[in-house]
Amino acid sequence: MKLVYFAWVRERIGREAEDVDPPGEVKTVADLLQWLKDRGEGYAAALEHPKVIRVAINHEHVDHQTTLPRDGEIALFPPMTGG
Amino acid sequence: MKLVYFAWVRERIGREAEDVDPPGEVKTVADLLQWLKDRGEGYAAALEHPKVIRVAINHEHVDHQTTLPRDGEIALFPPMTGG
Amino acid sequence: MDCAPHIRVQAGDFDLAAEVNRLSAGRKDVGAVVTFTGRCRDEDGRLAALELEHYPGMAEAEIARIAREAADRWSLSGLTVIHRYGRIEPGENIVLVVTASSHRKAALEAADFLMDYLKSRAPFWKKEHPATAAEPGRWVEAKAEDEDALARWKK
Amino acid sequence: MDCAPHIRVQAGDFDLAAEVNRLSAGRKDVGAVVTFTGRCRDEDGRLAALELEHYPGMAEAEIARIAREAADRWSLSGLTVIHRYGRIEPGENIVLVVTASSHRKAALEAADFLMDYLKSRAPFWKKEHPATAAEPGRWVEAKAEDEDALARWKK
Repeated sequence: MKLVYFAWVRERIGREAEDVDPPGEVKTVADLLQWLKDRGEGYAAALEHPKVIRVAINHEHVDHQTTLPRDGEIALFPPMTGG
Repeated sequence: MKLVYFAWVRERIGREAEDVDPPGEVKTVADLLQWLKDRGEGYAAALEHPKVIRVAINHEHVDHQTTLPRDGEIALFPPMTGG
Repeated sequence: MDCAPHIRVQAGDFDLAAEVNRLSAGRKDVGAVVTFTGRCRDEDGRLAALELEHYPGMAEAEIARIAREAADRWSLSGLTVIHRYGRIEPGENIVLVVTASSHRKAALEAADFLMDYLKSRAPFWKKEHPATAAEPGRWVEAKAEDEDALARWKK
Repeated sequence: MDCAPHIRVQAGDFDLAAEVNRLSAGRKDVGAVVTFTGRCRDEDGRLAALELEHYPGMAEAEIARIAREAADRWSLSGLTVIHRYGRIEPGENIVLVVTASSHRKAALEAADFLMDYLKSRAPFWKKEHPATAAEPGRWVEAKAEDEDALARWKK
Protein backbone atom coordinates (compact mmCIF):
# COMPACT_ATOMS: atom_id res chain seq x y z
CA MET A 1 0.00 0.00 0.00
CA LYS A 2 1.12 3.54 -0.71
CA LEU A 3 1.56 5.93 2.19
CA VAL A 4 1.78 9.70 1.76
CA TYR A 5 2.69 12.20 4.48
CA PHE A 6 2.04 15.91 4.87
CA ALA A 7 3.19 18.88 6.96
CA TRP A 8 5.03 17.95 10.19
CA VAL A 9 4.22 14.27 9.75
CA ARG A 10 6.16 14.41 6.48
CA GLU A 11 8.99 16.44 8.02
CA ARG A 12 9.46 14.12 11.03
CA ILE A 13 9.29 10.92 9.01
CA GLY A 14 11.67 12.52 6.53
CA ARG A 15 9.90 11.48 3.34
CA GLU A 16 6.82 12.39 1.31
CA ALA A 17 5.67 8.93 0.37
CA GLU A 18 6.60 5.28 0.48
CA ASP A 19 5.27 1.84 -0.31
CA VAL A 20 4.86 -0.46 2.67
CA ASP A 21 3.72 -4.04 3.10
CA PRO A 22 2.52 -4.46 6.70
CA PRO A 23 1.91 -7.97 8.13
CA GLY A 24 -1.56 -9.55 8.12
CA GLU A 25 -2.42 -8.58 11.70
CA VAL A 26 -2.35 -4.89 10.72
CA LYS A 27 -6.02 -4.58 9.83
CA THR A 28 -7.17 -1.06 10.79
CA VAL A 29 -5.84 2.46 10.51
CA ALA A 30 -5.02 2.33 14.25
CA ASP A 31 -3.02 -0.87 13.72
CA LEU A 32 -1.13 0.77 10.88
CA LEU A 33 -0.16 3.79 13.00
CA GLN A 34 1.05 1.50 15.80
CA TRP A 35 3.06 -0.61 13.37
CA LEU A 36 4.65 2.42 11.66
CA LYS A 37 5.68 3.91 15.00
CA ASP A 38 8.23 1.14 15.49
CA ARG A 39 9.96 1.71 12.17
CA GLY A 40 12.43 4.27 13.48
CA GLU A 41 13.06 7.52 15.27
CA GLY A 42 11.33 9.76 12.72
CA TYR A 43 8.20 7.60 12.74
CA ALA A 44 8.20 7.53 16.54
CA ALA A 45 8.41 11.35 16.63
CA ALA A 46 5.70 11.80 14.00
CA LEU A 47 3.30 9.29 15.55
CA GLU A 48 4.01 9.93 19.22
CA HIS A 49 0.38 10.94 19.79
CA PRO A 50 -1.50 8.78 17.29
CA LYS A 51 -4.90 10.25 18.21
CA VAL A 52 -3.82 13.59 16.75
CA ILE A 53 -3.02 12.08 13.34
CA ARG A 54 -5.66 12.53 10.66
CA VAL A 55 -5.98 9.86 8.01
CA ALA A 56 -7.42 9.78 4.50
CA ILE A 57 -7.89 6.71 2.35
CA ASN A 58 -8.04 7.41 -1.37
CA HIS A 59 -8.66 11.13 -0.71
CA GLU A 60 -11.43 10.66 1.85
CA HIS A 61 -11.23 11.34 5.58
CA VAL A 62 -11.58 8.16 7.67
CA ASP A 63 -11.43 7.44 11.38
CA HIS A 64 -8.87 5.20 13.06
CA GLN A 65 -11.26 2.25 13.34
CA THR A 66 -11.57 2.02 9.56
CA THR A 67 -10.36 -1.23 8.00
CA LEU A 68 -7.42 -0.78 5.65
CA PRO A 69 -8.19 -1.29 1.96
CA ARG A 70 -6.42 -3.95 -0.06
CA ASP A 71 -4.67 -1.25 -1.99
CA GLY A 72 -4.87 2.46 -2.55
CA GLU A 73 -3.32 5.60 -1.13
CA ILE A 74 -3.29 6.18 2.61
CA ALA A 75 -2.42 9.69 3.77
CA LEU A 76 -1.29 10.66 7.27
CA PHE A 77 -1.25 14.29 8.32
CA PRO A 78 -1.81 16.71 11.22
CA PRO A 79 -5.12 18.52 11.79
CA MET A 80 -5.77 20.79 8.85
CA THR A 81 -5.20 24.55 9.04
CA GLY A 82 -6.39 25.84 5.69
CA GLY A 83 -8.97 28.51 4.96
CA MET B 1 -43.58 72.13 12.58
CA LYS B 2 -42.46 70.66 9.28
CA LEU B 3 -43.91 67.35 8.16
CA VAL B 4 -42.37 65.19 5.43
CA TYR B 5 -43.92 62.10 3.87
CA PHE B 6 -42.46 59.14 2.03
CA ALA B 7 -43.55 56.22 -0.18
CA TRP B 8 -47.28 55.43 -0.04
CA VAL B 9 -47.86 57.86 2.81
CA ARG B 10 -46.62 60.61 0.47
CA GLU B 11 -48.67 59.30 -2.45
CA ARG B 12 -51.91 59.05 -0.49
CA ILE B 13 -51.57 62.44 1.18
CA GLY B 14 -50.64 63.87 -2.19
CA ARG B 15 -47.69 65.97 -1.10
CA GLU B 16 -44.06 65.55 -0.04
CA ALA B 17 -43.96 68.05 2.79
CA GLU B 18 -45.95 70.76 4.54
CA ASP B 19 -45.84 73.05 7.54
CA VAL B 20 -48.56 72.49 10.12
CA ASP B 21 -49.50 74.18 13.37
CA PRO B 22 -51.50 71.68 15.43
CA PRO B 23 -53.43 72.84 18.53
CA GLY B 24 -51.94 72.64 22.04
CA GLU B 25 -53.62 69.34 22.95
CA VAL B 26 -51.62 67.55 20.23
CA LYS B 27 -48.69 66.54 22.42
CA THR B 28 -47.40 63.17 21.18
CA VAL B 29 -46.70 61.50 17.87
CA ALA B 30 -49.90 59.45 18.35
CA ASP B 31 -51.89 62.68 18.88
CA LEU B 32 -50.40 64.13 15.71
CA LEU B 33 -51.37 61.10 13.61
CA GLN B 34 -54.93 61.25 14.99
CA TRP B 35 -55.17 64.98 14.30
CA LEU B 36 -53.81 64.66 10.74
CA LYS B 37 -56.25 61.87 9.92
CA ASP B 38 -59.15 64.34 10.03
CA ARG B 39 -57.59 66.75 7.55
CA GLY B 40 -59.09 65.12 4.47
CA GLU B 41 -59.55 62.03 2.38
CA GLY B 42 -55.87 61.59 1.47
CA TYR B 43 -54.81 61.84 5.09
CA ALA B 44 -57.54 59.41 6.16
CA ALA B 45 -56.34 56.91 3.53
CA ALA B 46 -52.67 57.31 4.47
CA LEU B 47 -53.25 57.09 8.21
CA GLU B 48 -56.08 54.54 8.26
CA HIS B 49 -53.93 52.15 10.33
CA PRO B 50 -51.82 54.51 12.43
CA LYS B 51 -49.89 51.69 14.13
CA VAL B 52 -48.28 50.81 10.82
CA ILE B 53 -46.88 54.31 10.33
CA ARG B 54 -43.21 54.78 11.22
CA VAL B 55 -42.12 58.16 12.48
CA ALA B 56 -38.79 59.95 12.65
CA ILE B 57 -38.09 63.24 14.42
CA ASN B 58 -35.08 65.12 13.09
CA HIS B 59 -33.85 62.00 11.27
CA GLU B 60 -34.20 59.61 14.23
CA HIS B 61 -36.73 56.82 14.62
CA VAL B 62 -39.16 57.45 17.48
CA ASP B 63 -42.17 55.56 18.84
CA HIS B 64 -45.71 56.89 18.91
CA GLN B 65 -45.57 57.81 22.61
CA THR B 66 -42.78 60.31 21.98
CA THR B 67 -43.56 63.92 22.83
CA LEU B 68 -43.47 66.23 19.82
CA PRO B 69 -40.56 68.67 19.75
CA ARG B 70 -41.13 72.43 19.70
CA ASP B 71 -39.83 72.51 16.19
CA GLY B 72 -37.96 70.34 13.77
CA GLU B 73 -38.76 67.90 10.97
CA ILE B 74 -41.21 65.10 11.56
CA ALA B 75 -41.30 62.34 8.94
CA LEU B 76 -44.12 59.83 8.43
CA PHE B 77 -43.55 56.75 6.32
CA PRO B 78 -44.40 53.05 5.88
CA PRO B 79 -42.18 50.26 7.24
CA MET B 80 -38.86 50.41 5.43
CA THR B 81 -37.96 48.00 2.63
CA GLY B 82 -34.38 48.87 1.76
CA GLY B 83 -31.33 46.65 1.68
CA MET C 1 -12.45 50.39 15.27
CA ASP C 2 -9.34 51.69 13.54
CA CYS C 3 -11.08 53.56 10.75
CA ALA C 4 -14.34 55.42 10.36
CA PRO C 5 -17.15 53.69 8.49
CA HIS C 6 -17.36 54.70 4.85
CA ILE C 7 -20.99 55.43 3.98
CA ARG C 8 -22.51 56.53 0.69
CA VAL C 9 -26.09 56.98 -0.49
CA GLN C 10 -26.05 57.47 -4.23
CA ALA C 11 -27.98 57.03 -7.47
CA GLY C 12 -25.06 55.52 -9.39
CA ASP C 13 -23.54 52.07 -9.26
CA PHE C 14 -20.51 51.07 -7.19
CA ASP C 15 -17.31 49.17 -7.97
CA LEU C 16 -16.94 46.10 -5.78
CA ALA C 17 -13.20 45.64 -6.35
CA ALA C 18 -12.48 49.31 -5.62
CA GLU C 19 -14.43 49.14 -2.37
CA VAL C 20 -12.62 45.99 -1.25
CA ASN C 21 -9.29 47.64 -2.09
CA ARG C 22 -10.26 50.66 -0.02
CA LEU C 23 -10.39 48.43 3.08
CA SER C 24 -7.54 46.05 2.34
CA ALA C 25 -4.99 47.30 -0.21
CA GLY C 26 -1.57 47.57 1.42
CA ARG C 27 -2.93 46.33 4.75
CA LYS C 28 -1.10 43.49 6.48
CA ASP C 29 -3.46 43.29 9.46
CA VAL C 30 -6.63 42.38 7.56
CA GLY C 31 -7.27 38.63 7.66
CA ALA C 32 -10.81 38.59 6.31
CA VAL C 33 -12.87 40.72 3.95
CA VAL C 34 -16.56 39.99 3.47
CA THR C 35 -18.75 41.62 0.84
CA PHE C 36 -22.50 41.44 0.54
CA THR C 37 -24.02 42.71 -2.70
CA GLY C 38 -27.80 43.03 -2.89
CA ARG C 39 -29.12 43.02 -6.47
CA CYS C 40 -32.42 43.64 -8.23
CA ARG C 41 -34.15 40.43 -9.37
CA ASP C 42 -36.71 40.27 -12.18
CA GLU C 43 -39.04 37.95 -10.22
CA ASP C 44 -39.25 35.43 -13.07
CA GLY C 45 -39.77 38.20 -15.61
CA ARG C 46 -42.61 39.96 -13.78
CA LEU C 47 -40.50 42.96 -12.79
CA ALA C 48 -39.33 45.72 -15.16
CA ALA C 49 -37.56 47.78 -12.50
CA LEU C 50 -37.48 48.87 -8.89
CA GLU C 51 -37.85 52.49 -7.87
CA LEU C 52 -36.00 53.11 -4.62
CA GLU C 53 -37.21 56.10 -2.66
CA HIS C 54 -35.15 57.32 0.27
CA TYR C 55 -35.17 60.00 2.94
CA PRO C 56 -32.15 62.17 2.17
CA GLY C 57 -30.23 63.12 5.27
CA MET C 58 -31.85 60.51 7.47
CA ALA C 59 -30.68 57.67 5.18
CA GLU C 60 -27.04 58.63 5.74
CA ALA C 61 -27.60 59.32 9.46
CA GLU C 62 -29.37 56.02 10.09
CA ILE C 63 -26.79 53.96 8.17
CA ALA C 64 -24.08 55.73 10.20
CA ARG C 65 -25.86 54.73 13.43
CA ILE C 66 -26.14 51.10 12.27
CA ALA C 67 -22.48 51.09 11.20
CA ARG C 68 -21.40 52.53 14.54
CA GLU C 69 -23.30 49.78 16.36
CA ALA C 70 -21.60 47.12 14.24
CA ALA C 71 -18.20 48.70 14.91
CA ASP C 72 -18.93 48.67 18.64
CA ARG C 73 -19.92 45.00 18.65
CA TRP C 74 -17.26 43.50 16.42
CA SER C 75 -13.58 44.16 16.06
CA LEU C 76 -13.45 45.59 12.54
CA SER C 77 -10.60 47.31 10.75
CA GLY C 78 -12.93 48.73 8.11
CA LEU C 79 -16.59 48.96 7.19
CA THR C 80 -18.31 50.28 4.07
CA VAL C 81 -22.01 50.62 3.26
CA ILE C 82 -23.24 51.94 -0.09
CA HIS C 83 -26.97 52.11 -0.79
CA ARG C 84 -28.38 53.21 -4.13
CA TYR C 85 -31.66 54.99 -4.80
CA GLY C 86 -33.71 55.78 -7.90
CA ARG C 87 -34.63 53.44 -10.75
CA ILE C 88 -32.78 50.12 -10.65
CA GLU C 89 -33.30 47.37 -13.21
CA PRO C 90 -33.01 43.59 -12.79
CA GLY C 91 -29.38 42.51 -12.68
CA GLU C 92 -28.25 45.87 -11.25
CA ASN C 93 -26.77 46.37 -7.80
CA ILE C 94 -28.81 47.90 -4.96
CA VAL C 95 -26.64 47.75 -1.87
CA LEU C 96 -23.09 46.89 -0.88
CA VAL C 97 -21.70 46.05 2.54
CA VAL C 98 -17.98 45.42 3.00
CA THR C 99 -16.48 44.42 6.34
CA ALA C 100 -12.79 43.86 7.10
CA SER C 101 -11.33 42.33 10.21
CA SER C 102 -8.38 40.35 11.46
CA HIS C 103 -10.77 37.45 12.11
CA ARG C 104 -13.32 35.77 9.89
CA LYS C 105 -16.20 35.52 12.35
CA ALA C 106 -16.20 39.26 13.06
CA ALA C 107 -16.31 40.11 9.36
CA LEU C 108 -19.08 37.59 8.59
CA GLU C 109 -21.29 38.39 11.57
CA ALA C 110 -20.97 42.14 11.12
CA ALA C 111 -22.02 41.88 7.45
CA ASP C 112 -25.01 39.74 8.42
CA PHE C 113 -25.99 42.22 11.16
CA LEU C 114 -25.61 45.22 8.84
CA MET C 115 -27.85 43.70 6.19
CA ASP C 116 -30.56 42.84 8.73
CA TYR C 117 -30.55 46.39 10.06
CA LEU C 118 -30.40 48.05 6.65
CA LYS C 119 -33.45 46.04 5.56
CA SER C 120 -35.63 47.13 8.47
CA ARG C 121 -34.18 50.41 9.76
CA ALA C 122 -32.67 52.39 6.89
CA PRO C 123 -35.26 54.77 5.37
CA PHE C 124 -35.58 53.31 1.88
CA TRP C 125 -38.75 52.08 0.18
CA LYS C 126 -38.96 49.88 -2.88
CA LYS C 127 -41.66 50.28 -5.51
CA GLU C 128 -41.98 47.54 -8.10
CA HIS C 129 -42.68 48.48 -11.69
CA PRO C 130 -44.24 45.43 -13.36
CA ALA C 131 -43.09 44.20 -16.74
CA THR C 132 -46.67 44.65 -17.96
CA ALA C 133 -46.72 48.42 -18.46
CA ALA C 134 -50.51 48.58 -17.98
CA GLU C 135 -50.20 47.55 -14.32
CA PRO C 136 -49.49 50.27 -11.77
CA GLY C 137 -46.39 50.31 -9.60
CA ARG C 138 -46.70 48.50 -6.30
CA TRP C 139 -44.92 49.31 -3.03
CA VAL C 140 -43.06 46.33 -1.63
CA GLU C 141 -44.46 45.31 1.76
CA ALA C 142 -42.14 44.87 4.71
CA LYS C 143 -41.73 41.21 5.65
CA ALA C 144 -42.33 39.97 9.17
CA GLU C 145 -39.28 37.72 8.74
CA ASP C 146 -37.08 40.78 8.22
CA GLU C 147 -38.29 42.23 11.50
CA ASP C 148 -37.78 38.83 13.17
CA ALA C 149 -34.21 38.73 11.87
CA LEU C 150 -33.39 41.72 14.09
CA ALA C 151 -34.34 39.78 17.21
CA ARG C 152 -31.26 37.59 16.74
CA TRP C 153 -29.04 40.58 17.46
CA LYS C 154 -30.68 41.82 20.66
CA LYS C 155 -28.14 41.73 23.45
CA MET D 1 -28.56 24.11 -7.40
CA ASP D 2 -28.69 25.51 -10.93
CA CYS D 3 -24.97 25.45 -11.64
CA ALA D 4 -22.08 23.25 -10.62
CA PRO D 5 -19.70 24.58 -7.96
CA HIS D 6 -16.61 26.21 -9.42
CA ILE D 7 -13.55 24.95 -7.52
CA ARG D 8 -9.89 25.82 -8.01
CA VAL D 9 -6.75 24.95 -6.06
CA GLN D 10 -3.92 27.08 -7.41
CA ALA D 11 -0.63 28.78 -6.58
CA GLY D 12 -1.55 32.10 -8.20
CA ASP D 13 -3.83 34.87 -6.99
CA PHE D 14 -7.48 35.30 -7.98
CA ASP D 15 -9.53 38.23 -9.23
CA LEU D 16 -12.44 38.99 -6.91
CA ALA D 17 -14.44 41.03 -9.43
CA ALA D 18 -14.04 38.39 -12.14
CA GLU D 19 -15.25 35.67 -9.78
CA VAL D 20 -18.29 37.71 -8.74
CA ASN D 21 -19.08 38.38 -12.40
CA ARG D 22 -18.86 34.66 -13.13
CA LEU D 23 -21.81 34.08 -10.78
CA SER D 24 -23.86 37.19 -11.47
CA ALA D 25 -23.11 38.96 -14.76
CA GLY D 26 -26.21 38.99 -16.93
CA ARG D 27 -28.24 37.13 -14.28
CA LYS D 28 -31.60 38.57 -13.28
CA ASP D 29 -32.40 35.89 -10.71
CA VAL D 30 -29.49 36.57 -8.36
CA GLY D 31 -30.55 38.75 -5.44
CA ALA D 32 -27.50 38.36 -3.23
CA VAL D 33 -23.80 37.73 -3.77
CA VAL D 34 -21.51 37.17 -0.79
CA THR D 35 -17.73 36.99 -0.99
CA PHE D 36 -15.34 35.93 1.73
CA THR D 37 -11.66 36.64 1.15
CA GLY D 38 -9.16 35.16 3.58
CA ARG D 39 -5.82 37.01 3.60
CA CYS D 40 -2.37 36.55 5.09
CA ARG D 41 -1.69 38.79 8.11
CA ASP D 42 1.77 39.78 9.29
CA GLU D 43 0.93 39.20 13.00
CA ASP D 44 2.15 42.66 14.02
CA GLY D 45 5.30 42.28 11.94
CA ARG D 46 6.32 38.88 13.30
CA LEU D 47 5.45 37.00 10.11
CA ALA D 48 7.45 37.16 6.86
CA ALA D 49 5.28 34.69 4.93
CA LEU D 50 3.06 31.64 5.12
CA GLU D 51 3.89 28.44 3.29
CA LEU D 52 0.70 26.58 2.43
CA GLU D 53 1.14 22.88 1.88
CA HIS D 54 -1.74 20.92 0.37
CA TYR D 55 -2.65 17.40 -0.65
CA PRO D 56 -3.11 17.56 -4.43
CA GLY D 57 -6.12 15.62 -5.59
CA MET D 58 -7.67 15.34 -2.17
CA ALA D 59 -7.81 19.14 -1.77
CA GLU D 60 -10.01 19.46 -4.84
CA ALA D 61 -12.08 16.38 -3.91
CA GLU D 62 -12.67 17.51 -0.35
CA ILE D 63 -13.62 21.07 -1.36
CA ALA D 64 -16.01 19.57 -3.90
CA ARG D 65 -17.64 17.48 -1.14
CA ILE D 66 -17.97 20.55 1.11
CA ALA D 67 -19.41 22.59 -1.78
CA ARG D 68 -21.90 19.85 -2.61
CA GLU D 69 -23.08 19.80 1.01
CA ALA D 70 -23.56 23.59 0.97
CA ALA D 71 -25.48 23.33 -2.30
CA ASP D 72 -27.72 20.65 -0.78
CA ARG D 73 -28.48 22.72 2.32
CA TRP D 74 -29.03 26.15 0.80
CA SER D 75 -30.72 27.30 -2.35
CA LEU D 76 -27.77 28.69 -4.29
CA SER D 77 -27.56 29.76 -7.91
CA GLY D 78 -23.78 29.67 -7.85
CA LEU D 79 -20.85 28.78 -5.64
CA THR D 80 -17.11 29.30 -6.08
CA VAL D 81 -14.20 28.24 -3.88
CA ILE D 82 -10.59 29.10 -4.73
CA HIS D 83 -7.80 28.06 -2.37
CA ARG D 84 -4.17 29.00 -2.95
CA TYR D 85 -1.08 27.04 -1.95
CA GLY D 86 2.64 27.78 -1.79
CA ARG D 87 4.35 30.86 -0.36
CA ILE D 88 1.96 33.68 0.50
CA GLU D 89 3.08 36.98 2.00
CA PRO D 90 1.22 39.33 4.34
CA GLY D 91 -1.42 41.31 2.48
CA GLU D 92 -1.87 38.57 -0.12
CA ASN D 93 -5.03 36.51 -0.62
CA ILE D 94 -5.27 32.91 0.60
CA VAL D 95 -8.83 31.79 -0.04
CA LEU D 96 -11.97 33.02 -1.77
CA VAL D 97 -15.55 31.86 -1.32
CA VAL D 98 -18.34 33.35 -3.44
CA THR D 99 -21.98 32.40 -2.98
CA ALA D 100 -24.92 33.62 -5.05
CA SER D 101 -28.58 33.15 -4.27
CA SER D 102 -31.96 34.74 -4.76
CA HIS D 103 -32.06 35.37 -1.00
CA ARG D 104 -29.56 36.98 1.33
CA LYS D 105 -29.69 34.48 4.19
CA ALA D 106 -28.84 31.54 1.94
CA ALA D 107 -25.82 33.36 0.49
CA LEU D 108 -24.54 34.51 3.90
CA GLU D 109 -25.05 31.22 5.73
CA ALA D 110 -23.55 29.14 2.94
CA ALA D 111 -20.40 31.33 2.90
CA ASP D 112 -20.09 31.01 6.68
CA PHE D 113 -20.54 27.22 6.49
CA LEU D 114 -18.01 26.87 3.66
CA MET D 115 -15.34 28.78 5.54
CA ASP D 116 -15.85 26.71 8.71
CA TYR D 117 -15.50 23.49 6.74
CA LEU D 118 -12.55 24.67 4.66
CA LYS D 119 -10.69 25.59 7.85
CA SER D 120 -11.04 22.18 9.46
CA ARG D 121 -11.62 19.69 6.64
CA ALA D 122 -9.78 20.81 3.52
CA PRO D 123 -6.26 19.26 3.44
CA PHE D 124 -4.13 22.40 3.70
CA TRP D 125 -1.47 23.14 6.31
CA LYS D 126 0.04 26.51 7.10
CA LYS D 127 3.67 26.97 8.08
CA GLU D 128 4.68 30.37 9.40
CA HIS D 129 8.00 31.83 8.34
CA PRO D 130 9.01 34.37 10.99
CA ALA D 131 10.28 37.82 10.09
CA THR D 132 13.45 36.99 12.02
CA ALA D 133 15.23 34.78 9.51
CA ALA D 134 17.20 32.99 12.23
CA GLU D 135 14.04 31.40 13.65
CA PRO D 136 12.81 28.18 12.04
CA GLY D 137 9.40 27.90 10.35
CA ARG D 138 6.58 26.83 12.61
CA TRP D 139 3.47 24.80 11.68
CA VAL D 140 0.26 26.56 12.66
CA GLU D 141 -1.69 24.54 15.21
CA ALA D 142 -5.34 23.76 14.61
CA LYS D 143 -7.60 25.71 16.95
CA ALA D 144 -10.22 24.03 19.09
CA GLU D 145 -12.55 26.92 18.25
CA ASP D 146 -12.36 26.01 14.56
CA GLU D 147 -13.43 22.47 15.36
CA ASP D 148 -16.18 23.83 17.62
CA ALA D 149 -17.42 26.05 14.81
CA LEU D 150 -18.39 22.94 12.85
CA ALA D 151 -20.75 21.83 15.61
CA ARG D 152 -23.06 24.72 14.71
CA TRP D 153 -23.81 23.09 11.37
CA LYS D 154 -24.66 19.58 12.58
CA LYS D 155 -28.19 18.77 11.56
